Amino acid sequence: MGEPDGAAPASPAEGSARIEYELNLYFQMKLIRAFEERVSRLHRQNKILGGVYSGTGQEAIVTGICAPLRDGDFVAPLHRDLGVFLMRGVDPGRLMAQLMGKETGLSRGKDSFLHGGDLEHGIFGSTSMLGSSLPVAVGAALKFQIRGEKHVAVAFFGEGASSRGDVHEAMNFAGVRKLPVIFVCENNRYAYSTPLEKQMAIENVADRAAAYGFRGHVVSGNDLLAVVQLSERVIERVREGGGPALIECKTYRYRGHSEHDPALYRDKDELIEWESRDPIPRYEFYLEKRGHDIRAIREQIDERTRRIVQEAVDFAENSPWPAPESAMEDLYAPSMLPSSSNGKRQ
Amino acid sequence: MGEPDGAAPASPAEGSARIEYELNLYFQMKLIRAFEERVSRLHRQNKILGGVYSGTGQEAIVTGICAPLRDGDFVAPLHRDLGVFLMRGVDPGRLMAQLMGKETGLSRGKDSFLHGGDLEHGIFGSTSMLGSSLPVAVGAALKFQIRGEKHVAVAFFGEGASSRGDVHEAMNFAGVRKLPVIFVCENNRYAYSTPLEKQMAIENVADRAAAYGFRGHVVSGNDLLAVVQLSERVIERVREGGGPALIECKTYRYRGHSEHDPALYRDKDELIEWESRDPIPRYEFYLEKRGHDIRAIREQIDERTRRIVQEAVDFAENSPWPAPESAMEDLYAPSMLPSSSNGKRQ
Amino acid sequence: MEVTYLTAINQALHEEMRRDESVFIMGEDVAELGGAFKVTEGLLDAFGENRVIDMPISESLIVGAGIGAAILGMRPVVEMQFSDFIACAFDQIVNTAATLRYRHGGRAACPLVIRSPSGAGVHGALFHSQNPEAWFTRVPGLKVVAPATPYDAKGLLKSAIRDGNPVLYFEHKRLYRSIKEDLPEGDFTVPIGVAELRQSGKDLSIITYGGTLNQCLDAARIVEKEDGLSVEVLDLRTLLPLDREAILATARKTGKVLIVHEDRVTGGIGGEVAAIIAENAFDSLDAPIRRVGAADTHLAFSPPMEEFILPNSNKIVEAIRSLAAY
Amino acid sequence: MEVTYLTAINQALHEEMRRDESVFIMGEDVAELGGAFKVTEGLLDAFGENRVIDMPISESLIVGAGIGAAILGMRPVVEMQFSDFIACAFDQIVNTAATLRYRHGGRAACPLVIRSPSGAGVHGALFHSQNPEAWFTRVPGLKVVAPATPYDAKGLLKSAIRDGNPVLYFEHKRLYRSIKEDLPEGDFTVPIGVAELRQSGKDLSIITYGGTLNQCLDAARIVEKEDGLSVEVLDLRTLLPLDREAILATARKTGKVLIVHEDRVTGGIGGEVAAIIAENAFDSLDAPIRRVGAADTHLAFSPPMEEFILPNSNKIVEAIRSLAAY
Ligand SMILES: Cc1ncc(C[n+]2csc(CCOP(=O)(O)OP(=O)(O)O)c2C)c(N)n1
Ligand SMILES: Cc1ncc(C[n+]2csc(CCOP(=O)(O)OP(=O)(O)O)c2C)c(N)n1
Ligand SMILES: [Mg+2]
Ligand SMILES: [Mg+2]
Repeated sequence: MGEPDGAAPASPAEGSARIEYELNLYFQMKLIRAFEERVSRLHRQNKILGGVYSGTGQEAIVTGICAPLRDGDFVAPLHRDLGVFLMRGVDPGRLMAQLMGKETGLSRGKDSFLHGGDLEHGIFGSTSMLGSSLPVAVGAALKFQIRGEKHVAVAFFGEGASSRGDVHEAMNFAGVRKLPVIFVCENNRYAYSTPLEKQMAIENVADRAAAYGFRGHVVSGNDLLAVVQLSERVIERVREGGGPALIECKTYRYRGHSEHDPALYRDKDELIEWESRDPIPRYEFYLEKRGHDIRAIREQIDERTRRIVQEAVDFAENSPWPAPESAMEDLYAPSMLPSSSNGKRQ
Repeated sequence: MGEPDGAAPASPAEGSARIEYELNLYFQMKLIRAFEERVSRLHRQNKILGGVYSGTGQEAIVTGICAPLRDGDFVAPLHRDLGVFLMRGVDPGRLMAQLMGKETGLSRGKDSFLHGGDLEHGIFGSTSMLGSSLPVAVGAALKFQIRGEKHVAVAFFGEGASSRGDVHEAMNFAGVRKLPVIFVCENNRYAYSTPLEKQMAIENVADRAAAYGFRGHVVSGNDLLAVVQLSERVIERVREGGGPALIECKTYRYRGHSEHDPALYRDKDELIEWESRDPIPRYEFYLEKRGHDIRAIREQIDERTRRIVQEAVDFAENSPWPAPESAMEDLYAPSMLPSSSNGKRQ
Repeated sequence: MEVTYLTAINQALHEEMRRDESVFIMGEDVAELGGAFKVTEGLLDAFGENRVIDMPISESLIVGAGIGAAILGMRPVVEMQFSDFIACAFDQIVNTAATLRYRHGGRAACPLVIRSPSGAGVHGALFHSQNPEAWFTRVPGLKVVAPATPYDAKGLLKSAIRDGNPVLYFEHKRLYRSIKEDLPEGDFTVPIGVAELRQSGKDLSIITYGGTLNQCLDAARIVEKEDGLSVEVLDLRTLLPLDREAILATARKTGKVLIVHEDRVTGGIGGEVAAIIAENAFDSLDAPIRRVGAADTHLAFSPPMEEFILPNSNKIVEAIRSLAAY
Repeated sequence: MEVTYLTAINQALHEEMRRDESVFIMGEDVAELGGAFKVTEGLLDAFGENRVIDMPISESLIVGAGIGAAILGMRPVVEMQFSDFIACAFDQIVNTAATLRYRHGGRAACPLVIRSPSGAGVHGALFHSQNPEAWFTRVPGLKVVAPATPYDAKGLLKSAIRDGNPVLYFEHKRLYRSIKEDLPEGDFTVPIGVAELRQSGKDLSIITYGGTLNQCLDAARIVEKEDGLSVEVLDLRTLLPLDREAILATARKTGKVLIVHEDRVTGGIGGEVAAIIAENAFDSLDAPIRRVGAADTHLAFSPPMEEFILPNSNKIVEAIRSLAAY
């Protein structure tokens, strides 16, 4: 298994490397779950002041999609995709510090939750404006194409965000230029309180790919194995110049829209139904079928994730606040080249 | 045939009324052609100062789509759809005055070309921002639905405009609410200099309807009979609550993007090909097959349209300029109700 | 009855929808949820799905559809879930709505209200704290209001709904539950375009609106007590059109003007107000026109920075003192 | 060689693309057509389809994609076909681009140039005449420039391309072919953030930029000849950040300030400039600060109204005289 704060290794085809890879995915998924549960708790304890959007229940998606990614690939996560940061090897302590607004966080306290991004790990800090990150991911893919780099850009978005005009503009142009970009829709059936059928008149967001001249895929977002198998195949094809792809992952949001939301607009039965499709036991069952001693593994990993998360919390809590005046920093980058004159004609 | 400045009568099923209706469509198409050709000429003579966007070659679309419309229906024309104004019974003189910026024009000289609109005839004056009129048409359709009125809204747009996010947002919501709106794409293969294949990776804009849960139709936009037959059927269905529809009319822009544009980026052969599909001779051929003396009719109608256009030009040229200070008028409507107080607490 | 700022808005919506059938609501999560802040609570039950409409996440469409319905005589009240997202509907507001009547030569109207919860001080960070009002105060054809009290929140919303034009209604989300006021029974409105003198004074004038009104009043109380200063406080309430008479009257009266808003100093409406005064009341001025507002940066998340950035009564007191001493 | 304003821009693009492989162009009709105004003419032939890209009609995508490429080290120069359409890309500019570095804690940069042909006086009417600059001068993280001469057009575009931040570059379309200037051989830049004194004077200062600079110089010549007035003319050139020193220096020197821009008076950057002066150079002022700009309405189409709305040298002369007589 990889280091706790190391990025998941790219998917090896088979053998013991494959086994290690599969176990690492399990570890990653568990780490995300543990991390997010702790975040929710910290929010209840008023230790995280900003909005907290839990991806609990959707871990298989970020895990499975990010698994085949390489250094230099570009990812624009959704507001619920804290897991992307962990999967790509961002230090959990810095991530926790980010959520608390500390100086050691990704944005140095400037912004909250996931808006900090971490370009060193190829993670774009999306704005709050849903859908607006898709054009950006397309621009990253355009850069890869122009420069002939074998990288891909991945843009996550919700089925709610799919209604934004930016999503259309981005997908259309990606289709025209056959850009190396993968659009990943996490369809969790709700956008805040708004159910699917008020958001769109069709069943699958993936069907929209046809409107842009590329392929759409539907997969169970709660089945890590299925997501990984699909994403390995699709990302490989996109990387090799096959043009864009749209992957729709059917899933469900366990918690409220944000931690403030009791989600009373939802049916209890629905939640029970979906919790019974939880990605973690499902993947454990797979590992068991593969002959692993899942009990022992679970125990060991629970211990490990607990430690990692606790260390992250400790790091974040012990980190200093940013200096008040640092609010005026980081607005502008220095110019690349000095200007040659004072602007007076010589 | 209807009065020159009267709206086309709603389509009668058969008999002599049908004959008259079909002849009137011919007249309308010819009037649009004559009017637009004169407008181009006036532009060359510097008598029209603003941008002029000719719809010559595309007359069958506006004629055929507007034919089944009724009073109270709502139309948002494209920048090339001067014909919509004539079809809906706007006085040609006022329309010409509009293009010249005269006080008697639809916008009293405030705006140029088609942005004036004429809500008395159910015509929305679109802004220049391509695609932005589709949400507006959807809002009109929403009003019809909320109020249970059997009206439809029609929004014209180019295949270029189809790339705008607003188009997506509008179609998606129209699908969700099953609104009485018809989206009409005039696919003339170019957006300014940009050819179809740089605009989209698919062949038919109409195929996008499936992404929104309603039906898309493709029709030759140079075949008036085909457009009318389709639009009668589709508009009837939409009017009766069948939900939105998308009609794509395949056509071609004869002239440059605007009168300033020599359109050197196009192949000459392409133009010749498409001019040979001109909607007017094609429809004349149909009328002939129907047993009409097309020569006589043409002569008579040419004479009539010439007269109407000349009268329009005379009216416009003899109309006064708006007063300079009237630039400050028409910014705000009066309030519906007086405020009850000066805002101090009683 | 004493009601919060939030309840005042909710009441206005209820009452106007009852009064006029053409009033209806569109926005994200406004129906069953009653809005992210519960501003539209109860409306779905009272008026049904045809008049309280949950919309897809399509800000441009929400405003555009509002325009389409408004042209045909409806009076839509649309909601931006947070005012920050208004940037996504920018074209529809500044181009389609603002020019609508003008480009139709006066033969059309667009009675549309766009409600936007705005403002900072709630740990909202960059995208849930914005004060976008000054983007719109430079656009003819629009009206812009920003109430600071429950009374004005209710009265201005009613006026906005009854107005014949697109009105941007910025409600400050920090005020939702933090201020209360006893409102009169029965229908009342607050006219658009009329500022309100919150406190008379003779030494110095503060011109403010929205989220900073109470900070200004606090500051005025402090300097009255501690420095014996008599401060006049003018609440603009409407930002477009500005109440120039009221602005000039207070400037002429005291000769010293401090403009305060939560919006950033640079590009906030304070610049426009200062320019109006410097142009039209120059002879009455006894001191530089000063501005206090958010620092010229984004609304950072971390509390020490948020505190640094935002105006507060201490910073206002300081500015008053330096101006008084001039 | 004497070149037009338009050619100066075209030269800057050619030279920067030659200098730096990471510079590339995106926009509607920029490649084969060479742009609606021919500003990008010849670039496709010189640099090929991978660096001069015709885009679909998707302003938000055009800017957003520019941001994505810029983050990864490219230096995109994107074009809005007319600056009016920038409203369609508003969110990407003010939210994604302007906050990018900030929300990444300083560990990211967005070296993006957005070129927008702006301005009135060419019978463009409501949607082909706008001056949108002041929507952006209130947004930290952006820079905004508006050159008034071929020299500055070239030099500022080069600086913008070499800058590490999103720069809005407003080129005035009335100037494209109407002004010419002899440009020096070889590479030169004009620094962002530095205003330029176009003419020294002692009686009165005009502060202006972009499309009205020449009108101001004409007016200054007229009043010099006819009234013996000595007028100082400061060309801001950069609108964000403003050159406060230069603004305050001229205000302190002459004591009388007239601000002129083609943008509307209300909400134009003149308000901000006036406020800076009224706050920081109050003691030096001998007269009210006056503003001349477009009337507070939309840019109407009909020539008599267009004339009524827009500033011109006669209106400026009048303002100078009344200010001088104060
Ligand atoms: C443009 C925009 N409009 C509204 C919002 C407010 N908002 C935040 S999350 C959300 C729901 C998002 O739903 P979806 O895209 O399905 O993602 P999910 O939260 O379900 O993962 C809304 C409406 C926003 N962030 N951006
Ligand atoms: C949002 C926006 N971007 C750019 C333009 C400039 N423009 C005007 S017409 C046009 C081409 C339109 O093509 P299409 O939609 O196919 O309509 P057509 O002119 O071919 O009828 C362009 C790019 C515009 N008007 N609006
Ligand atoms: Mg969702
Ligand atoms: Mg076209």
